[in-house]
Amino acid sequence: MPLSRRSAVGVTTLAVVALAWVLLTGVSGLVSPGRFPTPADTWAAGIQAMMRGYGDATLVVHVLQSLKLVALGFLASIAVGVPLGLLMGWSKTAEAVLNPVFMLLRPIPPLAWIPLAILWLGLGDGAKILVIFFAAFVPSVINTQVGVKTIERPVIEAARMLGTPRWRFVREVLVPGASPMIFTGLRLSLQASWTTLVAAELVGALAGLGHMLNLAQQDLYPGMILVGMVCVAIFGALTTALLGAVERRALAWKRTRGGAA
Amino acid sequence: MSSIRFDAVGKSFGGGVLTLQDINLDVADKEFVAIVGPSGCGKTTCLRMAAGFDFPTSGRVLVGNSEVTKPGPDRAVVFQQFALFPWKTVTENIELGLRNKSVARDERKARVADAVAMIGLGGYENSYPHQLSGGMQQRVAIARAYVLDPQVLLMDEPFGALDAQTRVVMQEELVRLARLNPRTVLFITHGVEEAVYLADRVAIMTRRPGRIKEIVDVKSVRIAERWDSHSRIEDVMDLESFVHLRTHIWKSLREEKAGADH
Amino acid sequence: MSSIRFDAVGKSFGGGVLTLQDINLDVADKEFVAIVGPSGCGKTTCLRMAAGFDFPTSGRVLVGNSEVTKPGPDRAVVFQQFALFPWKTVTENIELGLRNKSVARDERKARVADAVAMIGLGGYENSYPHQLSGGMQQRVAIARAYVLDPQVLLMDEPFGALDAQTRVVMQEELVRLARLNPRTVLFITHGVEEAVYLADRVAIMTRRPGRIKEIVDVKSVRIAERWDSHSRIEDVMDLESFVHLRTHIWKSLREEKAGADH
Amino acid sequence: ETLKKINISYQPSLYWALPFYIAAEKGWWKQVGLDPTFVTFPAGAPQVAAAQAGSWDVGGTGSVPAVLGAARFGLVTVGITNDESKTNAMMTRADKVEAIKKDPASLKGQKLLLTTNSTVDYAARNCLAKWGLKAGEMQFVNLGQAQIISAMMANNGDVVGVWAPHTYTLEEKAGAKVLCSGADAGAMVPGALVARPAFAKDNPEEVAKVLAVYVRGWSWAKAHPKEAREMAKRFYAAGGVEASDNAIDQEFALRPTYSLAEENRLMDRAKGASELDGWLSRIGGFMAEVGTIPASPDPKTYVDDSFMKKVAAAPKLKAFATEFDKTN
Amino acid sequence: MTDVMDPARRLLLGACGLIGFFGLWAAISGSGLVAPTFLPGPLDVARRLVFLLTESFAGGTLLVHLWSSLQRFAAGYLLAAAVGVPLGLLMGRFRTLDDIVSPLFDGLRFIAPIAWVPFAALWFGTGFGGPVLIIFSGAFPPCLLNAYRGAKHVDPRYLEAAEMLGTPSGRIITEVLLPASVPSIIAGLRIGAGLGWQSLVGAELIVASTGVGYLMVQAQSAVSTTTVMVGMAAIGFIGVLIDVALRTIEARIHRRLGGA
Ligand SMILES: Nc1ncnc2c1ncn2[C@@H]1O[C@H](COP(=O)(O)OP(=O)(O)OP(=O)(O)O)[C@@H](O)[C@H]1O
Ligand SMILES: Nc1ncnc2c1ncn2[C@@H]1O[C@H](COP(=O)(O)OP(=O)(O)OP(=O)(O)O)[C@@H](O)[C@H]1O
Ligand SMILES: [Mg+2]
Ligand SMILES: [Mg+2]
Repeated sequence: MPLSRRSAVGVTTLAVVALAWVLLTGVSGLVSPGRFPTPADTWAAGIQAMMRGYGDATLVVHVLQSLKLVALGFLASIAVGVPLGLLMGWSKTAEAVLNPVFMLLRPIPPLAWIPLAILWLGLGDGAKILVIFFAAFVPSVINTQVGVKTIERPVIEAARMLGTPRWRFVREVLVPGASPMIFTGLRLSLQASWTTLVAAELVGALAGLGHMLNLAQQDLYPGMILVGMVCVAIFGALTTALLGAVERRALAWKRTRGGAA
Repeated sequence: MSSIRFDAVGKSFGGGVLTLQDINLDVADKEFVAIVGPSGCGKTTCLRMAAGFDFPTSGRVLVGNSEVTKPGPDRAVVFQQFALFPWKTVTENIELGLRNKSVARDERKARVADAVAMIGLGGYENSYPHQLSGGMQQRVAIARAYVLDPQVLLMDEPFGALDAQTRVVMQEELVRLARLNPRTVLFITHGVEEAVYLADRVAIMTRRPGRIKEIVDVKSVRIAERWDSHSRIEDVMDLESFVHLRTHIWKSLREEKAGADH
Repeated sequence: MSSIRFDAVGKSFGGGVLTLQDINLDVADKEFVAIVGPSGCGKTTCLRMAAGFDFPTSGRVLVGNSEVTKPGPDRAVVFQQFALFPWKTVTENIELGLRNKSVARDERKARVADAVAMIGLGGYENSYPHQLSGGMQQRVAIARAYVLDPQVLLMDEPFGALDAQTRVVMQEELVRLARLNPRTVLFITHGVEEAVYLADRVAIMTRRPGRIKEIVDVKSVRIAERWDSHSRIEDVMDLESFVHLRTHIWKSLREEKAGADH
Repeated sequence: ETLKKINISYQPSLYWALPFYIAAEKGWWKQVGLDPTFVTFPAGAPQVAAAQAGSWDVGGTGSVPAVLGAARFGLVTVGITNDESKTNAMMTRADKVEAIKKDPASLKGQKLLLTTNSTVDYAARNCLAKWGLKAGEMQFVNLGQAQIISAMMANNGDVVGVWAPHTYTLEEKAGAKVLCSGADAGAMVPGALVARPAFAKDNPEEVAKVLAVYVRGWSWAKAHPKEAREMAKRFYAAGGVEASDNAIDQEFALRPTYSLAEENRLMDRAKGASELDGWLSRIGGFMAEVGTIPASPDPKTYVDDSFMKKVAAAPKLKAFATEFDKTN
Repeated sequence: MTDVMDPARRLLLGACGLIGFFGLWAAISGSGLVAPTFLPGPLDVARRLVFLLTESFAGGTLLVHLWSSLQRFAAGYLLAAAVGVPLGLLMGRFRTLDDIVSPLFDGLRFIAPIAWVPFAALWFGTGFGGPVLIIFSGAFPPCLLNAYRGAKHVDPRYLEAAEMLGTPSGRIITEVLLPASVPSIIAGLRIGAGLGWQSLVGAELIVASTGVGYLMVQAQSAVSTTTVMVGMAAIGFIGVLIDVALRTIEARIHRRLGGA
């Protein structure tokens, strides 16, 4: 049973890491609590966040707000990123025109977008989604673009030989042909959505995991930072698992070794 | 009008080495021409130029009087290496061309079902290419081209991966189609017998740089000797006139071999 | 000791449909066995199990008395679809196996050069696979396996993409190697004549689910009728004993066909 | 005599860091036998965290980070930089100031953009309390100071909480006015001179020397107002802040600083808790209330006046520190 | 796919794109719809750029800031590439390693690089390590993920061929997985470079005396939008150089292999 083996190893790994943490910070004190929170600190912070709340909201509220922002930012980024990547991957002209602008814009840190986001969309969710979008659409564009270029030439020739019209060609040849890499891009876009949350929630957030992390940073509250990080990690992993399920369906045609990546 | 015309075609893939030299070949409308020649002599390249995937370095390739500039469904291709869409099932692979031609759904389903039956892949309609054997994949590639019912059929060793029996079925099917509804066919094969059995004319190519050495007229012999009166392929192949032609081509190729660089 | 033994092997690819059923086949050390059978009957699957890429659902596959668990250079494979490394030149493709065996540089170069000459690709040493024709690619795949000089050679339609002339050259080369330095060979082909010419025994497989229908002993006839005394392949093929065997296998396959589902 | 190496940390372009700059310009560090390396941080939190990693020894910071550092890592407060209560302020558009002052209840339900859990949060809460409003009656929106300026300029926030020099930026570029400062609400916001506990324990002499240099800086500035203003301007520019003359003037006008004697008086515990203890414990209380720290640490445990006393006790050092003091 | 485009045409089209972009920018900022504090015109930014090249701001000229940022970036990015790509390929080859690393990686990579700032400060203080850690945490995931998935999606035929030839695992990685996943790896490196630059600002929240990120943070609080934009342009420019270099490598390999 490969799947259960995989999860067994995974659980073991996480358990070992947790154990190392307990041993290093809690029991042996090799790592001073000033440098990394102890399990007890973290537990207390977790309870506080859950019951009393931290940063004007309880953990559940933070999580829900962040999930909403991530979902919307992610969807916006793929709605723009994948088509743009297809265009740049397929048309050399489009690539030549768009790529310089794209390259110039994409290293701009999300923090730098904040003033413009505030100006355009105010302090509501819109501005936060915009900031997430700017960071998240880049991996989709690049991976899709490269994915299109790696489609084997004979397959493209076959489609042309069959007189496939443009949109059908995009839908039924370019997209599935590039889909292994598109999904790599989506994974990274999803990740970028989560990692940009902290920056996005600098835009006047009232709740959200990023907001919580920002406050915890400001408060130098390592236990709470760790709680926030763990929450982000868990929900990041969960949303990725969801994406993975979609991917497995979409790539059912593909023969890989050792299961889907 | 779907003739194919190679007009003093030369081709080199950069580096100055000539791959094809002065190819002159006319495939008349509804004519079936087979090309035989040593491996690497440029057969596939010729076919690709007729399909519109490659372009001559010198000379011109015309299909129906206009120069070939791009591929299109009027010229269906069976590729040497199949080139199936890995993400489409057997049905979807075969169906795509019909959808592109906006054939109505019901007719499409019927034609695809016919094609699947013809290639003997009933039961595999929903399999993906990687779940098929080599020969099965090749048959799907054939069906994908046949089902289009194109003016011009360009086939690159379409039966190469098939066992003798399946090959015969496919050959007979091809002959049947050709009789029923003649098409212009350019057909590449390594089987000299196959070429003689199927083609109206057989073009023999030389080793690199590929030239057309000789074109053997089969059709006149076929008509004169009434090969059509034999329904089974083996019977035809036993005819003296058949053996004669085959041996002639065989010898012609062998000389090619002898003059080669190894 | 490099015998191959299929011991009551069954195989299904999920879904319960049986692809191979109760395959029993022994290829003795240094024996050359050819498998023929209809397209899609499971020949490639058999070979892949001997190579260690697929595993039986029931029964066992043994090579040299131990069960096959993984691929290895003791069993060189010529794949039906070549599987050349697109990012390696002809030389690099052929060379990799030797580098894996830590053959010294000079010897390696010499052996690769020999192999390139044998497959008639002198001048293409630094070409990438995509710059070669289908037949040329197949020859590289053959050279890549030959050059390893393995105990067991597993070949899946290795000559399928070759023209008749080149094919004869390669066949003769294979026979020469087999005489010089006998190897255990499992050889899949669609050419019945090829099978009879090359093999010690020919296994005939049935349509799905693939079973071994009959195993024809060629070697005893070859020795009795002194086929070896003829140096040219055509001469052998004209011998009555050869034609007899060929026709027998042909018929056996044809029955297979008749009993098939289409 | 070799100079003693020491790492001094501060935040660039902040008023209270000026004495460090003056001292460097004037070459005073050498005079007390120190060879400082300056480590700067854009915010208090990473600054305090870096102390834990041993990146610096003595420095200045805000009172909230000082209390935070005390609560988390035992950071020692050894002196006061300045009084920031006038420059931690709620601001709004100039035309609204009067209306709001007349009817503070009109703020109910409105958004207040500020950096939460900071000195300005503390000041704002005191302002609201003074007006009889509960903190929960306004919606506190957490934004960095730079973001607040962006938002205000994009007309996305009416009432904001900022500290200097952002107060001047808003006055000059967005037409905003102070609505209520910490001073107005009786909330004292001191800045703190702090030291890494391990360093303070092992090197009390060096800490005292830094303090001497620091108070000398302010007294020099008071004695040379014009020169000091020019120096401040250069110091701000070096940190990337182009302060107007008006802003510089306001800095000097609004932010009281202390001489050696005043420092020692504010930290004097002769009659129980010192004045500084009182300020800090109120700030600590605020921080505990908003959840930054579990409980307010007792200032007695982290405010250590011995270093400042050491300066006063050592005649040479005292003379050095007070050379420019007018009276006394 | 379309034929190879000649470089002159490519440049021309690229210039068109840039002209269009700058034109749009100039039009928006010139129209007065947006206050110059938010969107100064390209010319203002250019002037400011020239100014910052010679005059010191926030402790140094633009080049000084750029240089210190580059050092941090290079260290963090190269480390990310040097660890991420091989690790990704190894995970693509060895199931067990994959099973061990994946659960950690799949959690950690969602944590924002700037969320590491407090820990980076606690562990490294103002040392070189903190910024490198943060840039690393930004650039590492795409390097690893793209290499890993590139390796996972290699056509199994090539793996089978290599195994049949007795290729040891190390060599399978260098001679099969690596070349077969070059496009994916390079895409990962390109994305990683972008994310690495983005993390720089977070990194320079700790070591605050120099760096383009620091310059931008300072400029932002001083409401000097032109300076912020000069910082963005500088980062963008270096980003472009890295991207061009990586894409050149990719195109060369692509052409050699006759890709589509
Ligand atoms: N990965 C797979 N998944 C599902 N079915 C498979 C898979 N591989 C092979 N099969 C099925 O197994 C059967 C035998 O395939 P195999 O490739 O062994 O045939 P073959 O005898 O080599 O045929 P050919 O002569 O056409 O190459 C086929 O029906 C095929 O559909
Ligand atoms: N893209 C290319 N770049 C360089 N050379 C090429 C390219 N394509 C084909 N060639 C060369 O052109 C020659 C003819 O190739 P082609 O595929 O047409 O041969 P063929 O006659 O079809 O051979 P086969 O029977 O083996 O399929 C070969 O020598 C090959 O090396
Ligand atoms: Mg060919
Ligand atoms: Mg097969």
